[in-house]
Amino acid sequence: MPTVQSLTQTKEIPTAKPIINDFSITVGTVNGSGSQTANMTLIRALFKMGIPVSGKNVFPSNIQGLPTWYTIRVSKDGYLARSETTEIVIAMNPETFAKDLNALAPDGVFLYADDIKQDIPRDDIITYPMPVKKLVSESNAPRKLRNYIANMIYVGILAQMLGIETNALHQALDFHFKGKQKPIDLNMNIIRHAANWASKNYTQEFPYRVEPIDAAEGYIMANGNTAGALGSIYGGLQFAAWYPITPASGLPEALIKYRPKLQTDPETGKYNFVIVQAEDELAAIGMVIGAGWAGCRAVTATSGPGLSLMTEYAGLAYFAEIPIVIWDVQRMGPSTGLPTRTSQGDINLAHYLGQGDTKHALFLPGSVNECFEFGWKSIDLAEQLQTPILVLIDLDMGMNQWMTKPFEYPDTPIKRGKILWEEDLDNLDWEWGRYLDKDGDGIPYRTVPGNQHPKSAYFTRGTGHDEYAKYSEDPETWEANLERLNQKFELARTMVPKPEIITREGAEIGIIAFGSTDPAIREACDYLDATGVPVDYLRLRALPINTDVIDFTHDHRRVYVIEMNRDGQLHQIISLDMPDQATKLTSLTYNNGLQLTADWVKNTIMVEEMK
Amino acid sequence: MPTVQSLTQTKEIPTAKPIINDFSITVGTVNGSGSQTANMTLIRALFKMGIPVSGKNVFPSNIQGLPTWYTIRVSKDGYLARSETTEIVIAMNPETFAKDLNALAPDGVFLYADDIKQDIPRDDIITYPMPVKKLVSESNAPRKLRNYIANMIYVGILAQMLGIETNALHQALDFHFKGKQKPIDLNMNIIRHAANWASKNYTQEFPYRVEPIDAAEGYIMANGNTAGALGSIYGGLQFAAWYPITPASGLPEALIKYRPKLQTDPETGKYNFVIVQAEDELAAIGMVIGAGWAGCRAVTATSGPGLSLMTEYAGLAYFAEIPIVIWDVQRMGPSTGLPTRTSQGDINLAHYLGQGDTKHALFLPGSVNECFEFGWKSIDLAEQLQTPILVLIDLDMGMNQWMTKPFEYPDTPIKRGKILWEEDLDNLDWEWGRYLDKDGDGIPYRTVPGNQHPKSAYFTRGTGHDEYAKYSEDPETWEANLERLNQKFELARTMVPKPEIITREGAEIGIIAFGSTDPAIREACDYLDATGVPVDYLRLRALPINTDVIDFTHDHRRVYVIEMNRDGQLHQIISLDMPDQATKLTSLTYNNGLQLTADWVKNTIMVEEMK
Amino acid sequence: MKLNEIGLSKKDYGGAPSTLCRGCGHNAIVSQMIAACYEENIPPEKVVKFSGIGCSSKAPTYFMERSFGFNGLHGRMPSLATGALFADMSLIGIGVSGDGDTASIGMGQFKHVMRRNLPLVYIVANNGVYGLTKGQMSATAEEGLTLKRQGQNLYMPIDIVWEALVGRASFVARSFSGDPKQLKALFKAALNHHGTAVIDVISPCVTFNNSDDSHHSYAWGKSHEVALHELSFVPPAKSIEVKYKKGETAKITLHDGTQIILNKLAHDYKPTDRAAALQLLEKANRKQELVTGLIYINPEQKTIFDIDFLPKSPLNRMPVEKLRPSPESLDEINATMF
Amino acid sequence: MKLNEIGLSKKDYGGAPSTLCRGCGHNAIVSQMIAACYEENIPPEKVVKFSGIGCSSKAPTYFMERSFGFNGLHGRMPSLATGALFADMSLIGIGVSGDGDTASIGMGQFKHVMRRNLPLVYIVANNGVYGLTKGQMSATAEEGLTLKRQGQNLYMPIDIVWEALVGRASFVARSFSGDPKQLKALFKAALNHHGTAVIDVISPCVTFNNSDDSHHSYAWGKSHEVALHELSFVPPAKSIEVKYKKGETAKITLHDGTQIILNKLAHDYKPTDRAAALQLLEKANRKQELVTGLIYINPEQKTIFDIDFLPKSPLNRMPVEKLRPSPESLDEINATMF
Ligand SMILES: Cc1ncc(C[n+]2csc(CCOP(=O)(O)OP(=O)(O)O)c2C)c(N)n1
Ligand SMILES: Cc1ncc(C[n+]2csc(CCOP(=O)(O)OP(=O)(O)O)c2C)c(N)n1
Ligand code: SF4
Ligand code: SF4
Ligand SMILES: [Mg+2]
Ligand SMILES: [Mg+2]
Repeated sequence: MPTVQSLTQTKEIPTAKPIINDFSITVGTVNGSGSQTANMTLIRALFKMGIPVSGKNVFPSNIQGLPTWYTIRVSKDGYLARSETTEIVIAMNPETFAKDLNALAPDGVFLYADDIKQDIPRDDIITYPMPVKKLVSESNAPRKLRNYIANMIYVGILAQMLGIETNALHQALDFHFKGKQKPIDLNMNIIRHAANWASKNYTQEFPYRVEPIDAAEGYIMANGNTAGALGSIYGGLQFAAWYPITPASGLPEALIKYRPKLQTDPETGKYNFVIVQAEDELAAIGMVIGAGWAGCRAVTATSGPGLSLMTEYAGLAYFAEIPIVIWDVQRMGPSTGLPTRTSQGDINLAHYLGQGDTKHALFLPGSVNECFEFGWKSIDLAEQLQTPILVLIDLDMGMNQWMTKPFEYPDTPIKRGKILWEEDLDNLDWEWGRYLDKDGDGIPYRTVPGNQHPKSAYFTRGTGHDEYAKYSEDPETWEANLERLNQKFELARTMVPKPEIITREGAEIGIIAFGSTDPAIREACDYLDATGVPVDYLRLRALPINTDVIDFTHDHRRVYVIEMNRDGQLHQIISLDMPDQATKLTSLTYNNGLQLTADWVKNTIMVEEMK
Repeated sequence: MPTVQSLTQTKEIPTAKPIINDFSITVGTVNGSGSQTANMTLIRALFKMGIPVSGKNVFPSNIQGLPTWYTIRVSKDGYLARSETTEIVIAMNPETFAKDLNALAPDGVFLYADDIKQDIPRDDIITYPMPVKKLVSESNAPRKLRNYIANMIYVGILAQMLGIETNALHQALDFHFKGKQKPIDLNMNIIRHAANWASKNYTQEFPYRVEPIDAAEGYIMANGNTAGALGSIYGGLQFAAWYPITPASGLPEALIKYRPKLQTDPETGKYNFVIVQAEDELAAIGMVIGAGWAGCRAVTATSGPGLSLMTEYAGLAYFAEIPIVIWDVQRMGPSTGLPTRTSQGDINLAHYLGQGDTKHALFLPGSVNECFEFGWKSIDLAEQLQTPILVLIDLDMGMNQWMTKPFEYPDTPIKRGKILWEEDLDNLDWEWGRYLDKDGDGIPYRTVPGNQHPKSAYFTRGTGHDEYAKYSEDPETWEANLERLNQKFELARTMVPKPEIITREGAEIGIIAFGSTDPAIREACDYLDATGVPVDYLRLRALPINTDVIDFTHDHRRVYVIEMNRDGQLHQIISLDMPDQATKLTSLTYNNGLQLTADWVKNTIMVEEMK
Repeated sequence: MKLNEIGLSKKDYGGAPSTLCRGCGHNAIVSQMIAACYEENIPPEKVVKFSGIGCSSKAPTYFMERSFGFNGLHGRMPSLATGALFADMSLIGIGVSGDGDTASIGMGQFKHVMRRNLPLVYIVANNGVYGLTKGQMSATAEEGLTLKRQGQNLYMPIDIVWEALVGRASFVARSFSGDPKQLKALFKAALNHHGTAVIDVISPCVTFNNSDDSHHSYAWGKSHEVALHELSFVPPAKSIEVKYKKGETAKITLHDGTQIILNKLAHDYKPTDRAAALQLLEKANRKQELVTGLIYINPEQKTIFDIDFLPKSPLNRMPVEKLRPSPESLDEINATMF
Repeated sequence: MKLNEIGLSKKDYGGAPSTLCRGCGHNAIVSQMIAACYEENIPPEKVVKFSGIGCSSKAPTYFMERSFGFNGLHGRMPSLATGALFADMSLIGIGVSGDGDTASIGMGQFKHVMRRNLPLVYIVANNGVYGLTKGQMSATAEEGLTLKRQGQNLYMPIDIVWEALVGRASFVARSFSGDPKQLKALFKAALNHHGTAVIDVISPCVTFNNSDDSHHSYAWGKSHEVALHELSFVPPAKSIEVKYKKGETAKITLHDGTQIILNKLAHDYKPTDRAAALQLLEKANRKQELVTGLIYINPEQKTIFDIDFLPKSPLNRMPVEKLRPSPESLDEINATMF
C-alpha cells in the first residue's frame, strides 16, 4: 500500500489479533503547551466507555517549556498503577524524542510529529508519523491557539486508531469546557479532522484497540486534593488557613472552588467557613491553632517544606491539646527536593513533629475515595481527642485523576468532643478544670472563647500547667500531665482507622503498605499468586498501629513493609511497637520520585524469597 | 545552755561524731535577690578546700521574685549527682518555708531567717534561727545592697558551723569580684560578722563538718555552655550566629566574652571570628549555613523551640552537604514546656531534623570536659563529612557549675576536609564535580566562594542535582545521590566518638545512658554492686551507634537504656539498629525536669530485676 | 465597693499576681488595661487575650482572669489571634507583645496582621531589650546603646510606629509606661477601634535597660516625651450634643459611633493623614523626641471580617446541622466527578 | 568578539538557558544583570549569587555561570547571604528574590538584612503574584486585583520601596522590566554601592498576572511609569574632571569614589533625603504613579562589615595556624575555671 510505504512503515503488519483494553500510552510533550487538556480528554473519554483507566502526569518544577510526560494506562482488569512498559508512545517533543523512542516496548506503536526530523534506530516497532503542522494549519484555528491545538491532533489520530467513541470524546470536552459550545466545537472539529486523516492514511490495522465495557461502572474520577477538600467540607470544616505549595495547593483551592456551592447559608447568603491565605506556613498553622482553640473545626494543608516550618506550633497544639488537622501532600525530599515528584518520606517528621516528647496520630488514605472519608473523620477525631491529626497523602494521589468509588455521605453525625457551654457549666456538679481528667480516659473538657459563663475562661499556654490550667513548674504535675497526654495517644490506637487486610489461600508471607501504592501492591499480589507465591496484604490506614498489625505480623513467616522513601520510615516506626517481631519485618523501599509499579514489587519480593 | 535554749533548739544534741565531707545542702530563696553570688561563693570555697562538690540551681522561668532552690552536694567519694536527701536546709523564703522544712532529712539541720515567723512541726531535726535582719543592719552596708547582703549572712553562718576555711572563702570572693578589693572586703566583713555571731551563739557542735582533702586536686569547675564555646574556639570557629534562648544563650555569650582574649589577631588587632545575633533561629541557621557553605567553620546554639524552627534549613544543609554544627542545650518540652528545667527530649527531633529522608549524627557529651572536646571535634567531623553535626547537652550540664577535668588541648590538627583551591584545581587530573564521589567514600570535593579559578564555581540548591551540581529530576540520579548521602551517614558510625564502657566483675546486665546523667549512673552502679547486682555501663557518646553498642547488648542478659524523657527516644533509635536484640533493651525514663539521681536508678533497676 | 455600669468592680478585671520585676514598665500596661476595660464597661467575657513569649507576653496573665487568654509562641501572636477571633467576631481581641517578639522574630506576622486589618488591640511593650532571656539587644535598641555582656549596638533600630504606618495599620499610637494617664486613654481609643490598633508602648526594663541615657528608660522617656494631645471620649449616645471647644484639634468618629476628642498639647496635629504622620515621625526621630499620642487613625478601613463574606453569628456556636452540607449536594458533586 | 576591559566577552557572563516563560519579566533582569556586570568589568569569580524560592529565585541560574550561587529556601535568602559574604568581604553579593519570597514569607529577613546594611544587591522581582505555584495573590498585589482561581484581593498591599525606606536601607530604587535601560543603570549603581541596595523591579508574570489593569503588568507599567532621572557613572579615576552640567539634579559619590550623575527627567529630585523620599512615595501611591529610579541613597551608612571588627583578608582563606589559639592560652583559661 503506497500510502503506508510513504509513511515509512518499518515493520510487517502483525497478523496477531489486536490487544483490547489492556495497554499503556505515554505522551511526551512540553509543559505549559496545553497538552493537559488533550490528555484529560483522552482518559475521560476512555472512562466514559466504561474502561478502567488511570493517567499520571510526570512534570517538571517550572511553568512552561520543559519536558513533561503523561502516561495513560488502560486495563480491563482494573490494574491502574503505573506500568513499567508502554505499548504506545506519542512523541511531540524533539528534546525527548530519542528517550521516548527507547521507552517503547517491543512491538509497540510509535506516533510522532513528522516535523521532528530525527532517525528512528529501531525495527521492532511500528512507527506512525503524524503531519501535525499540516493538520493544524488546515484547521484554520486562531493563530495563538496553534500550539495548543497541536495536542488535539494526536487525540484525534489516537482516537481513530484505538476506536475511542466520538460521543465519549464529546462528553469529555463538554465536561472540560463546562458546556461552552464554541471551544467544544473547535476542539471536536480538530479531533474529527485528524481522525479522518488517520483513517484515510493509516490503512493497516492498529495492534491496540479499545472496546466499551462496564468495568468502570459505578466509579467516579477525581484527585485526592479535591476529595480531601470535599471530605473536610462534609466534615464541617469552619476555618482553613494555608500557604501555597506544590503539590498541596489543590486542596485549599478546591475549598475556595466549592465553598459558594456547598457552604453558603441559604438564609444569610453568607459563607459558613473561612479560608485565609497566610503569609507563610508558620502563620497558617498559627491561625488554624487559634481557630481550633476557639472552637472552630480547623484544617491546613501543606507539603514537606511547610511541614518543617510548622514543627514548633504543632508541638504547642499537642501540648496545649488543640484540635487541628494538617494535610501533608508529600513530595520528594529531603529539602526542596523534587517538588513535582511523589514520595512517602515525611512519616518520621510528621509522627514526631515538635520538640520534646511530641507524637501525633497519622491518617494514611489509600484511595481518593478514602481521602474524602478521612477528610471528615480526621476532624472528628481531632476534636474528640483534642489533639492535632495529620493526614498524609502524596503528589500522585493528590494531583492525579484516579478512578475511585463515589464519595459516601458520612454515616455518623459530626462529633465535637467534650466542649462545655454556659448551660453545661451551670449544670456541672463538679469543679471543672481545663486539663482535669474527669472521665479517666485522659481527655479533659474544654471551653471556648465567647462562652459568657464567668467561670468558663482559662489561660492557655505552651508552658507547664496544672489541671486547672494554672502555670506550674512542679515536677509531679509536669510528669502526670505528660503521662495523660500519652494515655490519649494510646487511646488513639483504638480510634484511628483500622487496617484493611486481604488474605490469600496458603500465604506464609505478608505485605504491609499504605497510601498511593495500593494499586501496585494489589496487582503485584495477583502476579505473585500466579507464580505460586501467595501473599497476604495489610493496608495500613493510620498510625499508631493497633493489635491487628501485630497479629498480622505474628501470623506470617516474614512481612515486607513497602514504602516510597529511602530509610524505611514506616518500617522503623511499626517495628518499635513489636520488638519481638522486629526481625520478621523486612523493609522494601522505592525512592526515585516515580510511582511504584507492580513489576517492581513482584520482582523484588521474588528476589527476597529466593534468598 | 541558755543561748541554745533561747534559740529554741528542738532536739537533743546528738552525741554521734559529726559527718565529714558527705552531705547535701539546700538553700531556699527567691531569684533576682543575689543569692547566686552567695551560693557560688560556698561551692567555690568548698572546692578550694579540695572537696568534691556540685551545685545545682533549680530556678523559675522569670527574672525576679519567685522561689529558687540551690542544692550543694559535698562528697568525699566524688558523687556529684543531685542527691534525693538533703541534710542541711537554709530557709530564706517564707513562701517555701514549709516545703523546705519537709524536704529536710531526719536528724537534719534547719537554718532559717528568724524574721520568718512560721511554726516548725518537726522534732526530728535541729533548728537554727538566723537573725538575718539584725546582722544585716549591724553590717551598716549601703541600703540598696541590704537584700543582697542577707544572702552573705547565711554564707558566714554556714561557713562557721561547717568549718569552711576563711582563705577559701576569700579566694572565692576574689575570683567572683575579679580582685576588686572593695566588694571583696564588704562581703568578707559580712561573712566574718555572721560567722562570729554564730560561733558565739550556736555553742553546741554542728553534726556536719568539712575538712580539707585533695580529692578535687587536678580538677576545674565550669559549665558546659562555656566549655562548648571554648571548645569551638579551639576548634577554629570562624562564624557563629545565634538567637537568645534559655538555656543555650550561655554558649554564644561565652564566645562574645572570650573572643577578645583568644581570637584577636596580634598583627591586625582584628577578631578572627564573627558573632552575629540574628533576628530569630530561622535566620541564625541560615547565616551559619551560608558561612559553612562559603568555607567558614560555623556554629550555632539553641534549645528545643529554636531547633524546631531550624528544621527546614537543617534539611537543606544535609541535602546540599554543608558543614555546620548545631548545639542543642535541651530544656523540658514539649513546646515551651519548662524553659528552666532539664531534659533529654530532643533526640528524635534532632536525629531526623528535616523533611524527607534526613538523618544527622549527634554528639552527646557526658561531662563538661567533653563539651570542650566535642566542641572542636564536632567542627572537624562536620567539615570532613560535609554535613551538619548536632551536639546535644541539657540545661543541667549547660548552665550548672560542674567539677571536671581541665580542658585538654586538641591532640590532632584542625581538619578542613576536602576543599579545593585554585592550585588544587590547576593540578587536577580528573574533571571535578561538586557531588562527584571521586574517592568512593561518598564524600565529594568542594570549592568555596572567593576561589578565582574559572572552573571553581557551581550552583548550590536544595533541589535535585547531578554529580556536577546541575539541576536534575532524573530518577536514577536522584536515587544514587540519596544513596551516597546514606553512605556518608554509615561512614559517620565509624568516625563519631566511640562509647565509653565500664565493666564490673560478674555483671550480667548493662546500662546504656548518655549526657548529664553520667554521675548518677556511676554512683548507682556502685550501690548496685554493693547490693550484689553488678552492672556494666556503656556511656553512649554519639549517634549513629557503632558495633560496640551492639556487642555490648549481645553480651548481656538485659540492657537498661536510661534517659530523661518520656518516650525513651534513645531506646527507640538504638533498637532500630539491632532488631534481633530489641527485646533485651529495656527503656527506663525519668521525666520531671529535675536531674536524675543515683537512688532512682538503683531502686528502679532493683525493682525491674525483682520482676 | 465601686461598680461600673455593668455592675462589675475593678477586682473583676484583675488577674494573677504579677511575677514581673518590681518597677517593670509592663506592670503599668497591666494596671492601665484593667482600668480602661473597667471604665469602658467591657464585660471580661467579651475579651480574648493573646501574647507571644517574653516578660511582656506574660502581662495578659496579670489582667482579666475572667477573659480567655492564649500565651502562644515567640513572635507568632498575630496568627493565633487571627484564627481565634474569627470564631466569634463580637469578641474584643487584646494582643500583648514585646519588641523582640514583634520586631525581631515576629516582624512577618506583625506586618501581615496589619495589612489584613484584623480587629485587634496590638500592644508592643517596647523596652529595647530581651528581658526574659536576660538582657540582649532587641531590634528596637537605638544605635549606640551599650549593654552589659553585649557590647554596643551598631545596627539601625526598627521603629514600631514607623513600621505600622507604612504597614497600613488603621490605628497607630505611641505611649509610655511612665505616662499612665495617656496610656489608659489610648487603650480606650484602641478598644473602641474597629481594625488593628497598634500601640507602641515604651515600657522600661528596670533590670536590664534602664540607664538614664538609654532611649527606653524612664529617665529618657520623661525628659524626651512630647505628647501630641489629650484624648477624651464621647460614647455613641451622647455624640450629637458635642460642640467643638477651643483647643480641640480633632474629633474622630469611630465605627461604633464613639467620638474621640483630641485636645491640643504640643502640636496642632490631625492624626488622619498618613503622609503627615510619616513627616512627624521623621522629624521627631531626628530631634530625638519621643512623640506620644494617637499618631494615625482611619476608622473606615475595611477589616478582614468585612472582607471574608461571613455571618454575624459566632462560627463556634454554629449548630452541627449547618456544618455539614446535605446528602443531595454530595450526589450532585459525585455526578460532576470525572 | 568584543571584550570588556578585563578581557571577557559577554558570553563569559552567561548562565544556563532560561526555563522561565517566554516574555517573563524576570528574563529582563537576567539579561540586564549580565550587561551591567560585563560593562562594569566585574570578574564573575568576584560575584556570589543568592536567591530564595520562586520563578524569580531561579534567575541567578541564568546569569554568570562562573560565579558561585546558592538557591536557598523560600524567604530565607538574606540570612544565607549574610553568613556567606563574611567569608570573603571582597566579594560582591547579588540576591534575587520575589515579592512572595520577600514580602510574604521573607518579610523578617528582608527587614533585618537592611538594618544591618549588609553589602548586597537585593533585587525583588515583583510581579504581585506567586508564579511558581501557579498564580496565587502575593503580598504586593494591589487592593482589588482579581485573579483566576483566587478571587479578589482586599488586603492592603505591601510596598517594597516604602518598607525599604523605613527599614533604613542605604540604597533604595525601583525599576521596571519594561525599561531595560534604566534597569541596567540601577544595577550598575547598586553593584558599586557599599551596603544593602534594594531594587524593587516590577517584573510582570505574563502567565498569571499580566492583564492590562493589573498594577504589575507590562501595559500598566508602560502607561504609569514616571522615571525620576537618567543615571550615568564616572569611575573613581575620572571623577575629578566632572563639572555640573545643566539638567543634572545630583552627583553622588560612592564609597569607592565612583560618581553617580542624575539627569533630571520627571521631577527635580535629590535621592539623599529619606523624608523627601517618603513624601514622594506617598504622593505617587495616591496618584497611582509608578515612580522609578534611584529613590534614596546614603553611601556613608555603616555596614555590618564595618561594625564587626574583622580583618580585610578573607576569613575562608585563614591559615589553620591562626584558627586555633595557643596551648599556653588554654592553660591560662583552665587556671581561671572555678
Ligand atoms: C523560638 C524561640 N526562640 C527564643 C525564645 C527565647 N525567648 C523567650 S522571650 C525572648 C525575647 C523576649 O524579648 P521581648 O519580646 O522584647 O520581651 P521582654 O521580655 O523584653 O518583655 C526570647 C528570645 C523562645 N521562647 N522561642
Ligand atoms: C516553605 C515553603 N513554602 C512554600 C513553598 C512553595 N513556593 C515555591 S515558590 C513560592 C512563591 C513564589 O512567589 P514569588 O516569590 O513572588 O516568586 P515568583 O514565582 O512570583 O517569581 C512558593 C509559595 C516553598 N517552596 N517553600
Ligand atoms: S526583666 Fe525587665 S522586662 Fe522582664 S520583668 Fe524584669 S524589668 Fe520587666
Ligand atoms: S510563571 Fe510567571 S513568573 Fe513564572 S516564569 Fe512564567 S511568567 Fe515568569
Ligand atoms: Mg523587650
Ligand atoms: Mg511573584
